[in-house]
Amino acid sequence: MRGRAVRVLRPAVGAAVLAGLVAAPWSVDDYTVALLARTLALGLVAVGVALLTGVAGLPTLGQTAPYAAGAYAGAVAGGRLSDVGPVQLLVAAVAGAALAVVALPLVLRARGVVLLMITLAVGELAVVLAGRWTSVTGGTDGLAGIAPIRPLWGLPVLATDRSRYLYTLLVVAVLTGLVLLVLRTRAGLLLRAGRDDEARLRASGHRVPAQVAGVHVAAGAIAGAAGSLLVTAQQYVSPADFGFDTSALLLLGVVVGGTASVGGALVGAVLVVAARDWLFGALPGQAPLVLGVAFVVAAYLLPTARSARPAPRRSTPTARPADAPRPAAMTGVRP
Amino acid sequence: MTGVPVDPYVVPALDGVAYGLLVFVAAAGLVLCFGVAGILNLAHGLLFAIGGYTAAAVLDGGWASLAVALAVGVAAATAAGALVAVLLARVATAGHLTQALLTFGVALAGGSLLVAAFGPDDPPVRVPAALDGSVAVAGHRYAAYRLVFIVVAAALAVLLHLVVRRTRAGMLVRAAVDDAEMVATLGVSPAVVRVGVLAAAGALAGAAGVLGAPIIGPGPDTADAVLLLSLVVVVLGGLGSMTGTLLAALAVGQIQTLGVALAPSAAPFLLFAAMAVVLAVRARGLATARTAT
Amino acid sequence: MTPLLAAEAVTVRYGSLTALDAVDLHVPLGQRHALIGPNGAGKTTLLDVVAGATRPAGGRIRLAGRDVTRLGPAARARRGVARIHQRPAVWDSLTVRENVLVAALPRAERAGRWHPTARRRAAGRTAEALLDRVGLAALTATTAGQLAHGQRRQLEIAVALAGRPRLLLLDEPAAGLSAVEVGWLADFLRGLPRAVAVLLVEHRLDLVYALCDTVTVLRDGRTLATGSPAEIRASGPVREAYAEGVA
Amino acid sequence: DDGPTAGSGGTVKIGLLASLSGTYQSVGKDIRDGFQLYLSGHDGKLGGRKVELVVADEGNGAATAVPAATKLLKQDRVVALTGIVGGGSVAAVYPLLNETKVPFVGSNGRPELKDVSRVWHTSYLSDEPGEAIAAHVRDDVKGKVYAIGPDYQGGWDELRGFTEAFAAAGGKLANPDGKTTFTPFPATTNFTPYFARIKASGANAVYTFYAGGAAVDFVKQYAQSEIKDVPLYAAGFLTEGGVLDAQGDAARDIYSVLNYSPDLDNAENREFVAAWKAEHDGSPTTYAMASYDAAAVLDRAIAAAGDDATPEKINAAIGQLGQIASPRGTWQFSPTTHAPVQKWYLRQVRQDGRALSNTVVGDLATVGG
Amino acid sequence: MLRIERLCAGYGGGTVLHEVSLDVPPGAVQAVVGRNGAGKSTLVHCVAGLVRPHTGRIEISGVPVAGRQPHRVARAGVGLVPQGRRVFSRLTVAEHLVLAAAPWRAATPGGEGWTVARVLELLPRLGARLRHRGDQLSGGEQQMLAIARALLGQPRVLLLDEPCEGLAPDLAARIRELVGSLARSGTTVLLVEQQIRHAVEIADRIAVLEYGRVVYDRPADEARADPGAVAALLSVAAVAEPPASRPRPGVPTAPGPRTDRPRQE
Ligand SMILES: Nc1ncnc2c1ncn2[C@@H]1O[C@H](COP(=O)(O)OP(=O)(O)OP(=O)(O)O)[C@@H](O)[C@H]1O
Ligand SMILES: Nc1ncnc2c1ncn2[C@@H]1O[C@H](COP(=O)(O)OP(=O)(O)OP(=O)(O)O)[C@@H](O)[C@H]1O
Ligand SMILES: [Mg+2]
Ligand SMILES: [Mg+2]
Repeated sequence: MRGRAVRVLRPAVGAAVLAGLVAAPWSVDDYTVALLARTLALGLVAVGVALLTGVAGLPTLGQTAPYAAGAYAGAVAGGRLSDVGPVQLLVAAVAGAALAVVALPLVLRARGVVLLMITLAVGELAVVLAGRWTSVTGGTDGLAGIAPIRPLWGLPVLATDRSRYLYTLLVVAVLTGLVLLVLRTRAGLLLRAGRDDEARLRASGHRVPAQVAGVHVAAGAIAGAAGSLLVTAQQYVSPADFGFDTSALLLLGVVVGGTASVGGALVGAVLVVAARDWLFGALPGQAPLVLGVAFVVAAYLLPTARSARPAPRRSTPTARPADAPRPAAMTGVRP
Repeated sequence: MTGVPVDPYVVPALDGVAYGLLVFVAAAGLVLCFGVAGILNLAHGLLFAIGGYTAAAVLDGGWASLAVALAVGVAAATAAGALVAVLLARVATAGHLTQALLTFGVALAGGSLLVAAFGPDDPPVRVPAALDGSVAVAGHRYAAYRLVFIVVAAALAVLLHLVVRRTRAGMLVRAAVDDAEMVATLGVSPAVVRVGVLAAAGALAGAAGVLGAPIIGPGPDTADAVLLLSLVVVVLGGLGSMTGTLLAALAVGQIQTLGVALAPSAAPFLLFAAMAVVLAVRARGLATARTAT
Repeated sequence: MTPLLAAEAVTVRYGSLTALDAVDLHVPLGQRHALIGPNGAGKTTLLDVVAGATRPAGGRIRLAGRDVTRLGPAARARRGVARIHQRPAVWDSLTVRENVLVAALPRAERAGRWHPTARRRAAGRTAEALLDRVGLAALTATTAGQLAHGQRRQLEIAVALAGRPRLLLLDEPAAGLSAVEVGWLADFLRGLPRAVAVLLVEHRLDLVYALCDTVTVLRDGRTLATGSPAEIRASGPVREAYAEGVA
Repeated sequence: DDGPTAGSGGTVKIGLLASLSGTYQSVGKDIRDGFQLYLSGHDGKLGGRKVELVVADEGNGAATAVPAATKLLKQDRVVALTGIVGGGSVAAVYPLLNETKVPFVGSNGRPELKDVSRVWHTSYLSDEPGEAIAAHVRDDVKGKVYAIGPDYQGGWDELRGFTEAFAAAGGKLANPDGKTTFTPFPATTNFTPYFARIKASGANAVYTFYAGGAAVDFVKQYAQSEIKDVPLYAAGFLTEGGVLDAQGDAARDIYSVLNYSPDLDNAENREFVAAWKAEHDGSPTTYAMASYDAAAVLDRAIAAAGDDATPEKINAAIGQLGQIASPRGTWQFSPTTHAPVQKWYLRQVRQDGRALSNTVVGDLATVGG
Repeated sequence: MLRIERLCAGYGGGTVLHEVSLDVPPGAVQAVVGRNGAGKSTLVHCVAGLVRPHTGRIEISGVPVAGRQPHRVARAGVGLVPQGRRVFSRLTVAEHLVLAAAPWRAATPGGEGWTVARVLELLPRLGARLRHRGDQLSGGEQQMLAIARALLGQPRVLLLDEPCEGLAPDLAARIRELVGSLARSGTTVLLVEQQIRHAVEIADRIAVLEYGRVVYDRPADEARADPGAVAALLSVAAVAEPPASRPRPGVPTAPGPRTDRPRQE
């Protein structure tokens, strides 16, 4: 019953959120709009995180790496190549995807917590690199004063918070929609199947490694595009934007949003990041306390918290194929 | 002194051992609750910090105060661990990610409460005077207190191994990770097992926090640093194997000391690069391990 | 004529335990071949080796004459090997229909249907037909994780068949099936096209004798005997090794 | 858009952004308290106007500083911004300042900036402490000095200031490659391997810069290491504020250079220290002093800006202030860098009654501009 | 001994068991048969406390246990051999045996207690695999381990959910004998068994579950006397169930809980 309610409510909530986001710049002040634009960029990264973690069952703490690659690539492209937004987006997405490709040998075989730690390491390495490659990244102080973009050739530059926000919103909406569409095809089906039982998927003749590589690269490209949006939104970029706390917050946002739901991840991450940013301004010094309590409460309210299904288990490589995951149906439910 | 050829790598290597063992002690609680019992407790660093702050508050340079600090720190961290267990009870069937959300929240909130109580500065920690010096080892000076850890860690590793592998309690914990319901049908409440594990992990973290205070923290960053290092070590060690964790801790120790001494310019990359490569290689190995020998 | 499946001197060791000791097995095209033996004889292990889930320490596996010993399970599946596991393995969070769909997709691809919708439609048709055949038509929209034990087995059979295999490896398909479903399973196996070879592991000897042309008895990782059901029934040593159940 | 103004005779809104949580919270809190100390000593008024001080949390760095600053500038519409612990945070907030045209009187972090027309600092430039002490170290040590510091922008600047001035003064570094050794920051908590290298280099002294937790670790481990007898010189932050308590005896005898010490003997400082001690435990730090001075700067600038104190006018007024009397001694803004031209002091950690404290043992160069 | 009264249970919002009532006297074997998905395992899980019933009573020796936590039910003397074995994959066989030997439980009334030695005598194959982990056992070995685990708990009420699944015929026969002897020594047994022939052989009573309802519940003697009855209920030709060709059972048409069961999220 709960499930049915969620299914009915989800599109309604989605529509309400979208309407609210479109109306936002005319109803709140510049501060909130600027904050929302930054947050939306992070929300797009969360879409990639949900794609990996929730849909494909490949938990990640390392999406900040392609995110950073995209941000710096976008910033550099903005300075040297073109001030047209979509061009920068494209460059950034390619950079993100390229970084994902470079990291592939590390992540391809790993699953579960091990993958989580590997991606954490990749993220940390990216931050260290961003901090030391001063000539491109401006070091730990970052790149400031990045020129505003124009949305298309011939259009004026986006000089106000509102216009930058609307551009960000548009791009995020389009890319998220694209992801949702792709997930409705067989790609989505296969990813979910791989999350449940990879060995069985292989035994049905599917090329699982190609699939895993594909989703990593796709998520990398999304994160890269989000990096370019971040640069557009805040016109500044520094390694601090890509620290471990960002990855952790993203992952938590995805969990709050319902793990396997891409739209939910977007909303969840936006909520979590906006709450944090807002709290730092509103409750100086108390933000961690309030945020911490909020996380505890969120964990209790999550629909997944009481569901009977154990977390999707990937059949551990050591387990015998004959011991495929135990029928969840057989683990009794205490409603 | 002058007769001994100055070898700049002796001390780092020795320190790597001591540092690795310290990391093992700090991670011991997490090995138990995450490695063995499969409960992802991101508040582990907080439990350690509780021990650390207790040490800072109680230690006055005498041996008696060390005993008092140990007792108080262990008790406080045990209670905090049990509290985490109670909070986790409602989300017990949910996956690691929900556990992460909850325990991360506890860590954030608890951490800021600790800082509110003890202030933002790193408080001074006073070691018993006998240990607060350095001793000569192979012609080099070395902090005496760090040598203590070699003993503590060895004892802890053996003890943990025995408890987890040989006692009924250890078996119950491992069984409950696999199938809590079947544990229940044996007449043991999985909830009790969970509380027990987290309380025990809290006790270990508290003890580590007190003993480690003269070296790691306490301070506002301690919890995060300890958590991250512990996670690295526990996962590198192969989740739940004491020997594996000990080896991983020693390796991390050497990377952080000898590695840094040998290649200082690569220092910022060393730990994570090594970790990523080791884990990736091992994942590859596991994937092909189904190949029977 | 080369047999469809030839396992030659397959050896598998787990530490000091030799689970399979130089086992030979030949399954010609279209044969219904049973593999029986006491618990722990190595039957599942042999299926693992044939399916590519376990790499043997020695020996080789040929499929239609080609050496596939080094190929992984996916590659073998694409060459027509499908299996059901001793413990039913399905994709828990997918619906029953989606489960079969996933398994039907590679086949639809191989059939040259590159147009995505056509491919999906073809796979969808296969799925529906199969689910109808295994008796799960009423449950197509149910999440597989909510199925009862026997229903999971029914589903896994449908999943295995969705790839239109040439060689079907069945590990105790009747275990946990009710009398009704066992009857259907028998009919169903009998009704399989002759182009499909079946390697059946089963402890219910009534089924084995009724369905199979050839029976191989395995014990402690060694082949004890291979022959027709009648020969196996009659063989003294086999009877002894496999106790009274053989009779 | 009329922009924020002080409104004639009404209140002025000042934004203070500092790390109130996270790694640098002790610095952030000093900054907040220093500013408030000035306010409470002046009836809550600056330039004769009632001040509404809006405080926001900078957190751990740019990621949290930007939204908080955005709030101060765009929602609260403050007429001036002060505080900010991290240089990275300042760089991140900088485009917002340009956009909103609000002056910033920073009291700590100061990154490399292209255009400082709206940016002022009451602290110092990161390379100045090293520059101020270099000549003294060369004279004092008469040998090779090992330079080591944390691997981030602040560390690079601090150490560059020293090594460049030191080389110019004819000093020689003991580092094998002639370059400063940088330790990963903030990851390094164990400095023993570096001490082994210093030992091997045969250095006669060490120059360093660390702050916060890393400073505690460095000093404590140094005192137990095999180079504990090698003299240690540092930028003052190594032993400043709360870290000194945590270091305890390990910090004894360390030399440091700073623009301030609580035992400076001048009227402003006596007043400042007395007021501080009335409200807080322990002595004020240079962070608190710089923030106190930031308030003083704003006090005079708002007064000079007159009734209609817009951000632009306040900014212009800051440029005209001239000499500023301060607990650190008199200083003034450099017209080019907008940072203080000030005197630096050599201090040593010594017993002062029951506690250890940084005692001024001499004047160093006047640096800035 | 074991009384189930008007038990309704299900998952999420759906109902799987409808007013199921069974009464098993001490020392009796109650067999339950039924088609796949009929609700047999759900019934067993309700008794064991793994599924909380919606309504109805479950009594063990007169003590109500419905809705109690599973470990409390177990301490009341209920042992379970679950469907699908569910052995602990990372514990060795020896460790399973140590864990299962519950120190707080007295021996079965009237019988000598189960000891590790006795269990290994019954299932010698386990003795040869003591150091193997649960996930390194063959299917049948896992089943043996599940049985051993339940026996060592000295149950007074034993729930067997298809205990012979995956066992070689000779061993399956031995387990069935064991069930008989256990019952004779006072253990109450609830046995889910798919092979009707065997169910009828060892049970004292036999019940047929269809779509979660008890549609037949008679002494086994009656079923033996009239082999057609049970089979007919299951639309199987005969109890002997030779796998002969017969009309394919169609898709279930009866209005049952299957189709309208809401999915869980
Ligand atoms: N991963 C493993 N590690 C160690 N031993 C194993 C492993 N897998 C199987 N074995 C052992 O190998 C032997 C053969 O196992 P297998 O599963 O092939 O038996 P089986 O013939 O299928 O038996 P059953 O009829 O009980 O299913 C068993 O004794 C089992 O304990
Ligand atoms: N966890 C669950 N969530 C939802 N429905 C479930 C769950 N477990 C079982 N069911 C449903 O309840 C019904 C009864 O299941 P149960 O497992 O009791 O059947 P069974 O009689 O034991 O079948 P089998 O002979 O196949 O083991 C089935 O239709 C099944 O789909
Ligand atoms: Mg088997
Ligand atoms: Mg069942």
